[in-house]
Amino acid sequence: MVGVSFAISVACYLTGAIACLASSRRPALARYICCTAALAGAGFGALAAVLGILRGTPVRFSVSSGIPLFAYSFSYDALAGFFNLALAILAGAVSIYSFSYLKEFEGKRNIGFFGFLFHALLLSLTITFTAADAFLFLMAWEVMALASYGLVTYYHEDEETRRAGLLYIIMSHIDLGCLLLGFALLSQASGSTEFASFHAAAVQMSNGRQVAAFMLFFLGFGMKSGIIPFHIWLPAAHPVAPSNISALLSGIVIKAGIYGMARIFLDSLGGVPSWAGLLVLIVGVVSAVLGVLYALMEHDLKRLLAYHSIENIGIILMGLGAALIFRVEGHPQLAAVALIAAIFHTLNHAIFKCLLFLGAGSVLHSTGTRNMEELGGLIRPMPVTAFCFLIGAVAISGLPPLNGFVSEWLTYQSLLAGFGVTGGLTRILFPLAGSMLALTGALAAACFVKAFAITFLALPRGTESRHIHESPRPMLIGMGLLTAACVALGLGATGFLRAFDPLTEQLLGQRVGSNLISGKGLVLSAGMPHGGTVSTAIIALGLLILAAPAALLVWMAAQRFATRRGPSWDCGLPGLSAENEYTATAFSKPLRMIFSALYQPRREIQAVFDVSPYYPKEIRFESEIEPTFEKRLYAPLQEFIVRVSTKMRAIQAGSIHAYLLYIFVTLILLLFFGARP
Amino acid sequence: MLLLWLLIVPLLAGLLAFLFRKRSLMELANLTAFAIEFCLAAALAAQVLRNGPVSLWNGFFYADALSALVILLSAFVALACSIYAVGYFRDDEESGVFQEIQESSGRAAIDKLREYYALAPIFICSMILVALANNLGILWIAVEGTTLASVFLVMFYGRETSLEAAWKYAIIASVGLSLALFGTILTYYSAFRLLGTETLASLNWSVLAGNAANFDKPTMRLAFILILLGFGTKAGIAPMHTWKPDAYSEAPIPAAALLATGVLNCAVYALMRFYVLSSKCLGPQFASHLLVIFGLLSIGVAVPFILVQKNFRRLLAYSSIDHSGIMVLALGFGGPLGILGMLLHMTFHSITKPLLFFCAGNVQQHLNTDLFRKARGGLIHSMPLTGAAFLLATLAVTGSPPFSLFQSEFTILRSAFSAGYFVVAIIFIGFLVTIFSGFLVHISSLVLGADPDHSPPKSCRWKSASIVGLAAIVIVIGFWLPSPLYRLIQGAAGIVMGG
Amino acid sequence: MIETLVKSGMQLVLILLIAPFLSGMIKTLKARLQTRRGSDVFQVYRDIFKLLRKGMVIPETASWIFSAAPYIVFVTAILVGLMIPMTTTHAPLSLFGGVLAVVYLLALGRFFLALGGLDTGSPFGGMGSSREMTISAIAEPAMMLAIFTVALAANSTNLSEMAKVAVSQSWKFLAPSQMLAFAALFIVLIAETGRIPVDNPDTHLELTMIHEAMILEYSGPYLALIEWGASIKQLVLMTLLVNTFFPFGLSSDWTARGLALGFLFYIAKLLVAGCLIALIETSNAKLRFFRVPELLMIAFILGSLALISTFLFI
Amino acid sequence: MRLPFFPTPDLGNTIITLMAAMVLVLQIATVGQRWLISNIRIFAVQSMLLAAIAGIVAYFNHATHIYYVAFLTLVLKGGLVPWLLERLAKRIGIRREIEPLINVPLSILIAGGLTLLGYYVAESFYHPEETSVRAALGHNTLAVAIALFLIGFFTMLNRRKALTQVMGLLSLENGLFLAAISLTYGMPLIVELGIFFDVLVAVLILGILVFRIREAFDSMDVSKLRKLRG
Repeated sequence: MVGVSFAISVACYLTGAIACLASSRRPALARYICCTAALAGAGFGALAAVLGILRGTPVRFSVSSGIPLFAYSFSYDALAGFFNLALAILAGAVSIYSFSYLKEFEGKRNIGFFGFLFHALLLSLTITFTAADAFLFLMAWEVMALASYGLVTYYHEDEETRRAGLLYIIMSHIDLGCLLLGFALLSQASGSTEFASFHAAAVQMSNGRQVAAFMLFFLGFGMKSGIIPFHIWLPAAHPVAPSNISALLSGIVIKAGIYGMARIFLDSLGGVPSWAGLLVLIVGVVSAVLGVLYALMEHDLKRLLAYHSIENIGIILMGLGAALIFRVEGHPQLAAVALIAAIFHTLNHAIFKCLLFLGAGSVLHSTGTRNMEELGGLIRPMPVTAFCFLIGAVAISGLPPLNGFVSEWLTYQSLLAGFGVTGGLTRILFPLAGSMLALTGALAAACFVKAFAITFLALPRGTESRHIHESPRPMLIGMGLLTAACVALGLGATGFLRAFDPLTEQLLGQRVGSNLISGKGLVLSAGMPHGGTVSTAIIALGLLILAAPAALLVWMAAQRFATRRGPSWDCGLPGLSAENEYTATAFSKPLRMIFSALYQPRREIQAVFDVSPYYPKEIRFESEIEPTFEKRLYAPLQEFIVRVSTKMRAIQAGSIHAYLLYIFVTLILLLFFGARP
Repeated sequence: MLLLWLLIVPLLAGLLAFLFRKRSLMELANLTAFAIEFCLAAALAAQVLRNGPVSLWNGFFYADALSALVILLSAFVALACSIYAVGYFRDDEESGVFQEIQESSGRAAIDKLREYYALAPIFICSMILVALANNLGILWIAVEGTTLASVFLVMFYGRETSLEAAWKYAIIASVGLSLALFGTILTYYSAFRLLGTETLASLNWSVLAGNAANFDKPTMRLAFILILLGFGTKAGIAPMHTWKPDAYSEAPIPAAALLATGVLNCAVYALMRFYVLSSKCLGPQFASHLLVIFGLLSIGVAVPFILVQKNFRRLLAYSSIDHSGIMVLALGFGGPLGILGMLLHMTFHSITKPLLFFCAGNVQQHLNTDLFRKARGGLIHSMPLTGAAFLLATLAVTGSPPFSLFQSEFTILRSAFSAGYFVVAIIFIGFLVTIFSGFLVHISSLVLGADPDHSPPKSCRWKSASIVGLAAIVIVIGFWLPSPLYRLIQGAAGIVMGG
Repeated sequence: MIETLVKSGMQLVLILLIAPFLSGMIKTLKARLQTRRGSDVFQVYRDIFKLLRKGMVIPETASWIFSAAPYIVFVTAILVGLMIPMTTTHAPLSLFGGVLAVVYLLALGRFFLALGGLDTGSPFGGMGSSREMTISAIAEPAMMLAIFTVALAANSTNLSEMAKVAVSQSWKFLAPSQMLAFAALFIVLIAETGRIPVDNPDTHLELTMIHEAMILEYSGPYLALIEWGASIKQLVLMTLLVNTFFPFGLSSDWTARGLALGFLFYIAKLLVAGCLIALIETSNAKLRFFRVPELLMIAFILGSLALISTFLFI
Repeated sequence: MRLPFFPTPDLGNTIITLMAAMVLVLQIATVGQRWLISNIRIFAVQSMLLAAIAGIVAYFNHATHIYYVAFLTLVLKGGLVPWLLERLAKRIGIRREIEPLINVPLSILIAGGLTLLGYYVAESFYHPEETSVRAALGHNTLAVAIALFLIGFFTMLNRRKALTQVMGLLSLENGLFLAAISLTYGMPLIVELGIFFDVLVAVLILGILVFRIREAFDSMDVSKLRKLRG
């Protein structure tokens, strides 16, 4: 049953890809095929995922490729199920959204090719999550990268887009290189490329090889997920793609790295040493904090969201790192809780990040700009989009009672538990990581106050003249679905958590679902006696119940005096306009000053005076922060490579004498050193 | 008899070109000949698969799975090139390139065409002979024959740069082949000391391979070094690679594609034959180390030139250096996986590389330049098919999944780990990634971007057919390889393994 | 079920009534310390009552977010209040949300209040929101560290569990880790409740406001809800402080005697804490905004030291 | 007859070794030679000596097919090729001196070094325990052959003019010929014929190229062919 739904879903994507390409001459048809096929694929994908998660034991099947070395073998287990579920939800929402979103491409761009890449991306993701063979995995992995590259550079006429796309595909290829080496190492040990064979072989490997394998996989998967310091492609590439694609890229494509880590570290490598888990944890902390700090300084809406992806990957890695440490320290129950935190956050982040990108897409779609400084007041023309974006913002900030809170809460609980189970100074790291998680959460909240308020609230900053309208219904339905998912996964978290039992059983041999749920199935507990408890459902209920009397109080007052609308306080100088509003740059200024050591902000103020030096005619203000990693790490590296290459070109300077000399010298050296045994 | 026909058909096509006075007749002869040739090659492959090695004239001609594979690939490339050549030279004729030649050298367009249609079949004939010759001396002669035939193809356009390229090619290749001949003589000597003149009269590989274990070892060492340098020059292994960028960028596209695949295969084929003798005589270790060093060096040398490159045809040449390096490296890693990976690589490379050349050719003919700077990007707007195929071929040639070269590179990588070359493997992957980056940066800047308002080219059915057909094959073999072909490759691997 | 509701109702009344009292008391105390007469302790009740009977002016630029914010602030504060042990070790809703829920629910209120501040379109609102979010963000790690120190000792983030453990070994507040954590949390409390030296609750001078700037455009019942909510938040945080670090007097059950005794102790502790705050407010000047991070950094370091000492001195 | 200063007991081999040494001397003389025409003539003499060696090998080993080889060498390399080259040289009007890249004394020094290398490499082929004639002969002539090859190669490196590079190539192939003849008493005839044919075609093609280069560039200096770079 799982296999059949999976196969149908794959077939939908495959035929969708081909049909889209074939119909590229007829844009409307291509759009229709693209969205319908993707929706169908997502539907069957979701069915397969649910069945696969519930089933518990893996389903295996394989197809021949003509070369016995490479078999297309699949294994659908609970881990695959969760990632496929996230994929299916996102694919469904995005394809509904795209019904309208792609309409503006008609007649301007090649929708057929878009649809081909879109389906290729979905297909490769599905296969990535189910591949049971290193070869198939790598194939799907790179197809995913190539399809995303194609989609990122969809607006290839733009120089910035092309550069971003290249950066993306090059980094992707580097990570492919790391994975290739890693898998070759494992295959050499096991004599086969089947994932199933790795476990036994990896345990036997020498210490040095285990370290090498771990580092290669961590680098490879980490680059794909955008961990710091390998993140620079992410904020470049995600914003320039069409928004429905950005939603998929940030929502699920970077999660492929998380999938890989979970699969390899927990399954194939059979557990990694404690220091490795600690490394994952620390990288997670650094990515989370720096990610959100960079997000705060952005006023490009989509770049801001892209930086938040780095942050959330960091949070996921904290959970994963904790799981790895617990496992090696002999606490599989705790490891299971931490793993659930990580995977659940993966799912949650997929949903709300997709929602936010779709919201940003709607904004871009109707206003034509991603620059928050030009937006404002959109809540009036676009109320539904604003509401959906708000829910997404609350969810991503980890605020109760939505889903982001639940997974962060689980992460906190795992981190706190870590204090008790490790020895020495490393135990301190856990609560410190927890406090950094708190910092991250609070900064994320600050950032989303900015993102939402500057974009949707108060007065428009120069977009009044444009014809701004609410998005068409399919786009709203797409966002609405994800909004509902955020709420449902938040309030109904306890109902959902039992579904993780097959997953933890498979990877860690533990079923902790029942420990996590208490109090008539409404209360989430930390999985240990006397541990913390929380209930998002009751919190939501409490908020609603308590809001009633408050509303009554206000209503009673309103009965007596009419509520008036009046201008905001303007310090007595009438004419408060959009120019007086707080800007995104201004909003983040305190943090820019506080963390100036990180940002190295540079600002420039130029005043032009007309007559008196006290009354400037105009003031130009420029401010930018230093992109530390790009400037300090990547730019010099690139420069170095280009310089060395340019120097090396002297080899081929055109002189035939030099060319003959190379052969002559080689001959003499070989005769001298090689000819005599 | 099949073996003889394999040689006669292209030779005949070459001779016929001298007789014809009309372009269409020459084209027809060429196309028919290579269509037949391909069928013959397929028939040979089938026969070898079914009945084992085929030989003729008391073992003078000899075809085992390895030869059959190389012949099949050569015939395939030849067929693809002959289809493309029709469109290519018609375009040349229309755009007035031949006119210029006529003005400068006084040779009529039809003579120029005849030059190509006569030389290319002879060139291909000698490639087939390389694979068919059992006698190592004949093998050498055939390889030298490819050089002699192709020198004229390199200077086809008669420009100053073509002459320069042809001169460098001729001199370097001749020196290289002298080394190879020296190596062949020494191989003969090392066998001679054991077997004496009588049994050895024919210098047949099939005889030598059976007795190699008892050859004189110091002589064999020296011989293999010279052979490696010699045929390595022909294969374009660094530091003997320097003729490649020049020759590839000056020759007409079909000839360049033949050089980059057919000649490369022949040279590597010759290396493999000697590798078998050497590893039987000296053990695989000696050859392995040398091959790994040279292979890695070749890939490494290609890297900076691919990263900083102004001319897209030279870019392709460096890619060819890179791939010959990969093949040599794979041979050096050895073991069942290494050899299999190497032969897979050879097969996939031969199928993929012509596509890249054809795309480059289209672009060059359309824009009348081979410099990135002058092309100004945005080709996808004026030539969507070529542009898309160019990107596809770039990805395929740089070994990116889901294209087939990835399969061979993955196999080679596994063999590297099995052979214990860990550091080499890491450097190898590092080089490959860098090459991919360089390639993609250049080609994407050529294909993508804002529309520079080039006029759209006249559509040419022959060119489009060859590109679409090749692209389709490239995509399909990325996912699925016909099992007879795989069995042929496996058989060839068995031969190189010395089984 | 019923029992929980009754208990919640009782604590709800307690919260609603005590919170303005605490604010008023600190105000009065401050006035006395500054040798002013000041208003009496019930002035805050009167203010709220008065505001609830006034009409409202809502800025023209504002959307429904502006109107939603006061409810959310008020409701989250109350809900948090129900999760915290006040007179007994067992808070009515503590099963449904531990200390993490408390922190994040308060953050939810703040989130919407900041949105409300920006919704007005006035630069003051924006400035207030920006500063409020900044300070709360950098206060967060210190707060969490301090809370973790206690939570780790109790092995739970559930506040009732923490209180039970604290009561059973009440000598522990003398432990260095608890002292350090207390100091850290106290600094955070000052920052979170907008007290001098971080913010001045009494000022409306444009450039020094934080919290007040954010709510500048609120009037009438909305302002009442916000003010009330703010005082509840203050109460909640102070309760958290005094009851986790000085748990004496907390009744372990819901008997009348225990409750009465607990209540008396609780009021006494609040009084002491209020005095402390009044003293600090009187004896310090407001810090420059960009000095606040240094103060919070101190809190963070204290929190870290607290943590380290937990495992050094156990 | 037995000459005391040669270790080989066999007359044929003695003569071969002696002649090989002469060939080597001629090769070194080419390095020092400044005139193109003399260069071509030295090559002709060298080729004739090789033909003589082939004849001796054929005579002493009763290998008839080597007579053909000897004859072909004499005609082709000793006659036809030098004649062709000389004609070409006259036709494109080269009279002037060759300008080597490295000056003559140093070139000769390097040629000496290369000869030493040849002996060094060939030493490993010397099996003193194997007292057979062939072994000793192999050792010596192989050394000479390698030296010839290397010096020929060096000449190619050292000369600017296209034609002189062709000369280098030809003398390099003489080294090969010596090896083929003296080590193994000739390759199989068909191979030898093929090789001769190839050499002839190569010389023709290179000649055409030299001619075309001269036409296109007004110079034969190949060190000026430097347009194709990078």
